[in-house]
Amino acid sequence: MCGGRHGSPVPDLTSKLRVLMNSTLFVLASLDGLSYAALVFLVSVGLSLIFGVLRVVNVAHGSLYAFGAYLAATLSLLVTPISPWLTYPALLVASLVIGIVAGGLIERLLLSRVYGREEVLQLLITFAVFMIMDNLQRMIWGVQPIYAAEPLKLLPNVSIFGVSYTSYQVIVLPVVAVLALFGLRYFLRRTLMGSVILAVTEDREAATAIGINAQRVYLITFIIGATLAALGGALASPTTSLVPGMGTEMIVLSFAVAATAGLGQIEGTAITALAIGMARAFVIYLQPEFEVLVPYLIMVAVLLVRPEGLFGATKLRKI
Amino acid sequence: MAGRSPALAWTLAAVVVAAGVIPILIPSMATLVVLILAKGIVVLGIIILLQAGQVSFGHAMFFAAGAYTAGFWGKYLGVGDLVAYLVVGTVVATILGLLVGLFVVRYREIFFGMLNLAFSMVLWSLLEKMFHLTNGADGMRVPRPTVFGMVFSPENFQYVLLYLTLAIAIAATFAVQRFLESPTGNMLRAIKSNETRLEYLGVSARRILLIGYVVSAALGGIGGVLVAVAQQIATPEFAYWTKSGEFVFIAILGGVGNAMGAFAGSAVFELVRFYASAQLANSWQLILGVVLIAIILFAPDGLIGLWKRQRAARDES
Amino acid sequence: MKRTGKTLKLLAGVSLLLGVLGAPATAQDKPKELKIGITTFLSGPAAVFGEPGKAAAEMIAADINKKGGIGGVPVALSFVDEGAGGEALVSNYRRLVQDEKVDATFASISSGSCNQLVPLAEDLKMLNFMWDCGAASILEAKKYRYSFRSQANATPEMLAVLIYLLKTKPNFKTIAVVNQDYAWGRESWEIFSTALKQMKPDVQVVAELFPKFGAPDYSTEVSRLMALRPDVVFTTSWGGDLDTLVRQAGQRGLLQQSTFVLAIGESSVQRLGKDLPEGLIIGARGDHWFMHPEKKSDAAFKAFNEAFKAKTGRWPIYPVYHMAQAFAALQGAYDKAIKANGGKWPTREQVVDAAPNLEFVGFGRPVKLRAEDNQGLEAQLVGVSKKADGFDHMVLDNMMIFDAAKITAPAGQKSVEWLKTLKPDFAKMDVPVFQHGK
Amino acid sequence: MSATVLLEARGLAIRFGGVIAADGVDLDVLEGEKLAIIGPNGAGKTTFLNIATGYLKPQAGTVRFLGREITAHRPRDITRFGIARAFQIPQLFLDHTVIENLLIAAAGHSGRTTLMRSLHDLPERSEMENLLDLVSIRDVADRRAGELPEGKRKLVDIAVALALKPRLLLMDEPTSGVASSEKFAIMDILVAALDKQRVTSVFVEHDMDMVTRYADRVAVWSAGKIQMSGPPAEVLADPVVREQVIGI
Amino acid sequence: MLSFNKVNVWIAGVHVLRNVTFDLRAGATVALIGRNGAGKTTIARTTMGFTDTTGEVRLAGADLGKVAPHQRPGLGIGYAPEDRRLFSAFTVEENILLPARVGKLDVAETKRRLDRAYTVLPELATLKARPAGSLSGGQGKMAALGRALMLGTKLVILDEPFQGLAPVLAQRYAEALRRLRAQDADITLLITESNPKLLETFADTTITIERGEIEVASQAA
Repeated sequence: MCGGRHGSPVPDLTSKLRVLMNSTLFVLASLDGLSYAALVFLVSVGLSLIFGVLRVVNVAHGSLYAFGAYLAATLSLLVTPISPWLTYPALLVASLVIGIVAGGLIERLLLSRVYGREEVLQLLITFAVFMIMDNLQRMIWGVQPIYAAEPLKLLPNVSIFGVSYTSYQVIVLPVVAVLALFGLRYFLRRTLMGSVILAVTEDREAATAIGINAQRVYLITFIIGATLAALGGALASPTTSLVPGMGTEMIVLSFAVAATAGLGQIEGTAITALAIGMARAFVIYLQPEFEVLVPYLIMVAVLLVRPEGLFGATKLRKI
Repeated sequence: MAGRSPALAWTLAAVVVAAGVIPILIPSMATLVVLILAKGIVVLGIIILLQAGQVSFGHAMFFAAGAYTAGFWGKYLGVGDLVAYLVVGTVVATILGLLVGLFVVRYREIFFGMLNLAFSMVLWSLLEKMFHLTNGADGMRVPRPTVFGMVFSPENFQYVLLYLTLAIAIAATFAVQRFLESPTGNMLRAIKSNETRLEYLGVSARRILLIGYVVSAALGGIGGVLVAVAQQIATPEFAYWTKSGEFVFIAILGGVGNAMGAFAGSAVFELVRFYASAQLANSWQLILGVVLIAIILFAPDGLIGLWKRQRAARDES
Repeated sequence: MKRTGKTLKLLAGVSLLLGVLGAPATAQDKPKELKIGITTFLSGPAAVFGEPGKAAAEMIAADINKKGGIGGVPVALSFVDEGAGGEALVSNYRRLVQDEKVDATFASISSGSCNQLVPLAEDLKMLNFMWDCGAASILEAKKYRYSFRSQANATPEMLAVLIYLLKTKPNFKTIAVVNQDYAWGRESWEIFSTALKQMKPDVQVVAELFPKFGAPDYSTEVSRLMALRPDVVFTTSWGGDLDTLVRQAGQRGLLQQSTFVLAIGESSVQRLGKDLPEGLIIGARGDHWFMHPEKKSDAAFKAFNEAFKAKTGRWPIYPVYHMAQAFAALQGAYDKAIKANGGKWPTREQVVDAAPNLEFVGFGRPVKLRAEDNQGLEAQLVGVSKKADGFDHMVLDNMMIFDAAKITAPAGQKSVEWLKTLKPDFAKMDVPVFQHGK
Repeated sequence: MSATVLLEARGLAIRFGGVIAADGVDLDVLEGEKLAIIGPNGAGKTTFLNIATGYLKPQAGTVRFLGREITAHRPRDITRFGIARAFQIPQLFLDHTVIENLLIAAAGHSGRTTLMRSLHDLPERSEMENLLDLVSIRDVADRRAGELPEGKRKLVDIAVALALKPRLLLMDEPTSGVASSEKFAIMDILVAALDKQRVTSVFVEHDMDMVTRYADRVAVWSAGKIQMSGPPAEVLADPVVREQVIGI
Repeated sequence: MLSFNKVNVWIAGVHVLRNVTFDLRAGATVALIGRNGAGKTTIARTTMGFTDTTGEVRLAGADLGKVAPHQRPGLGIGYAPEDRRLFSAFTVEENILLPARVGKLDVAETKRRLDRAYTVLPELATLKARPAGSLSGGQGKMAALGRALMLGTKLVILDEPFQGLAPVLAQRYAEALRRLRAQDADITLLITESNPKLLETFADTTITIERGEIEVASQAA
């Protein structure tokens, strides 16, 4: 119907594959995959962390991502006249504000009332939050696309194989993601709060019995997870138009990444995000029609073989 | 299951009468009532799975399978018959349910939900991407079918569709109620409380769940056909995860303990959305979200539970 | 049983309430008001068109009423959100027609909605103006009695852009497309590429990219285009998607490397501001531009634009003008029908009978509703982006205005079939050119 | 007594992390006997039941039932071969009533998974009611299993196992949680029922009085091995057993 | 030290503790005897605040009902739950030190308590760098006791400590408890056990619980 390119994808694909392997396109595609993976990782790891500790799948996670993006853009536009460099702290402030205020409210007011209740209720209460936040976002920021690219414009472009990339996307985003990965590792493995979170995750009652306030741990964990989602949004805001519904896709995508990795697996999430990011970029080069399918196909394939995810572990019920 | 109490039977009768009569007084309600009933039929399927403690966040795929059966029929075979749509749509959804079910019944809880989600998103991507076959995001037109070979005018058709849907809804409700009371239905509930013991009775929990899954997929297909015919269109949105979320939402809203909950929830959901999107253009999601939270926090058994509780309180005083 | 009685009472109450919502209006006598139901996007990405459209409708209705209404009857508007999903849309459309008893509807923005509502309008015998949806196929597949399109369809819209490209940049050898992956993106490319193959067969299509609708990131697409170095990059994307594409391409120098054609970019010019460079070819889905060169001296046009800017903070974009055309068509049809009816208030059928061959003027050149297929014949304006003093965004320069009759597929012929009959000479048609401010 | 060997375990070995539960266990269960397994808490007796019913796979060794290897089979297959199990922590359908628990078991046993007939109308109903009488819990037939006290739940659990008409019944501390005053009465009833239905039984037990009174044979499980087995009087008199297992 | 007054507990609709009343003096070694499911663990968990309770639970006169569960250990209660339940991601010493870090004990106090734990359980010193997940049953029990001792300055609750221990290990565990007793005469020890004979010689007080009710409460002077 259009262009006749869709007739026989198979021979077409092999020739394209050869082109990809033999050329610089491989590097280019990898770079594109990297920046995408960085954002996806930030959001997914927040989701994974929340599930790992609270055992709640946070459907509102994508909304936190969107709120992070919108607030970051608003603040950026606000501070740009003062000094464009202030936009960077603005991104951080926006994520913290959303993480602490929205995340804190969701956990305290809603989730804390349904712990121990049926899984479907926990899931649905975050679904309700998703609907509400989606609506609030429209009420607060309206429906016109918002764009605040100041942070990205401040940095020079870099040229790789004659193709120009913004250093924001190929340097800043991956660096932040790596920092987040190692920061999170350090936090969980080396700090008291991290130990406390791990203890509550493994055994809430035994942890309480040594004086740990599990409620507080849940709150803090949710805030960290929410902040990571908002940070993902804030970092995405300079690169994309903010439009209603931007969080809806992100939710499923981050589900796919987190579930493929195994829920609660931090390093696994990083590897999976990278794999899905790369796969997506390659597919855009090879067979762009299948771009949307990639994460879900990977997820289905992985879960069918390893239901607990690539890096997860199973448990046997005691009888 | 409380399907036998006289009060509920009377309510059922009242609802049936209401669903049948209101649209005659207010013609524009006819399609809305069809949508309410059709979605209620889908939600019956969700309720079946919830008996086993499993929540599918991808059930919209069966809904879409039914809807697209009608869509493909219209595009490739021309105007068909509603009965044929229903039969074929149900068969397609059932087969899809069996195929997907063979995989997903090995999983429980969040993994069950996730895998369903993934499968439905694959279907959604395909419907959206296979533009040449499916017309992409704009969806496929479903021309008004004949019914038992008879051609109806638009005005009459909406009533034919309404009463047919009502009949199917009643039949489905009784069938589901029956199913849940059957040994298999009870085993389904047993999966929720103690799957290990079920295995120790020599029963394959996976097989039981698969039966429930296929039944619920079939119901999804029926609902999909009806909605597509009522709206004269099938779009990829039908398979999107938010649609699955809606079905689960409706199930919890109505209350999962009883098949009637599906229709109570569906009615409230659609009416709120319908009137809110008409009167308060921009806040229907907000309103639905708040209603849902209120139900979860204060009326965990849903609308039906709320109603029962109120009755009990009144009977005591 | 006590309960049942109560339930029935409740139901009776509900039905009464619902009945009140739809107050009846008696036909033939001059009604108290003329009700118009409008479907438009108030949520979702397409609200970038829907919100301005709604604002325009309110302004125009107020203006009509100030002048005494249509045939002496004031108009009243009801809006329905296209973004609330198909079920809600269909249900609400039925409610408008059956309960609120509207006299005419303007539906819709999205071709998907039109596909859904046009047959419904036919079922309900409701006069409907497709006020913004562009898919040619709707009216080409079937002849409808009650629905009319008060603007062009995608064929002349794309054809105008293509001819502009061929006239201004005749030597390009390679082209790539980046369109949203849904019906509009696919169909507009099919029209454009089919015509391109006829008029300039030597051009090579080097990439057909259809990123997902609402995609947040085009990095990979941009990288690929930068490596491929096509002479021309064509896109019919709009809204946030177009903004993202243009900005991501701009940041990485792609806009400087290739000639970009933003086939419906007029609606994004103001929003993109300084991120839009000079030299991009910009189409407008009609002859729509708030500085329409042939309307410079039209006081009503200027006043409307000023008022719109005062109300919304932005100059009007094409959906605003499309809305104005729908009102003009409705008013025209009523006036004609009243005249035909000897000055008496016409029935619905009489108004519908008056619409074919109607000519009306919105804020551009006159539009004619072709009798054979109810398709509107609307001129097309295409220009190129240029900096101008006094604007914080680009303006259009080197504008060409295409005559509707020349570039619209003849009635009874399917667009794609017609396009396949075009010859390279077709692009050599005479088109007036206008400079900015002159 | 040269009875047939019903269940035959050879060289079973399994460990969890640092805990050795079985380390070369050989054990035979003879047709018609009542075998008691005693040993310190947590020594691995329950693990044996888990292996014998397919819930756990041993790291080494085999289990045969009536000469057929069942080591690699799933619990539901093994159940169908004729081994039923009662649990230490009762495994019931807590949202169902007691009679429904039994009816589900009966339906599972008969394979009657019909869709259109109510569970309550199954032909096995009267048989199941008799079973309730047998373990003297008829009075709670219509109570939700989740509401019952632990002791009653244990009995329901055993009744559910009996509903499967097994050839071999494995019981994990059948009377723990039952008031000591009722223990013997219940055990008397249970043993009578087992004899009547000719069910071979294995029970893990801590209470030596129960072992003395009801077991035909006792096996001592300690440190991952069967230390000795034989008639109760003989085994319980052994000084090592007395010191290490009974704790006197 | 610890007193229950008409305590009732329901778990998932089941009446697990019925009007349980007892009073333990400071320095007592208490054996809480009962069958599986009799309610022993529930008494322990109720003391820690993990159940929905009616009635009164007091520690040294203070009403525990007003103290949040996570604040109770800070009052001097050490609790070693059934099945050891160490945090497998940490080493033995990290497990033992975690309560002190959570409770923000100062360095000197932490050291004092750690020393006490190592004196009572000398074998822990050789295990301290091992990951908790790799311990055998007996070693795990020891580590769990060590962790409980970091908090248990007034009351130490041990839930089924002997369950699953080979006789030799049980012996060693009992010796550790004797060392604790010898070192700290005022501490109250509450030990649950299903085998009444096991603690006969060790405990000075025996509480027998059957079906959620205290049947015998004998207290030596």
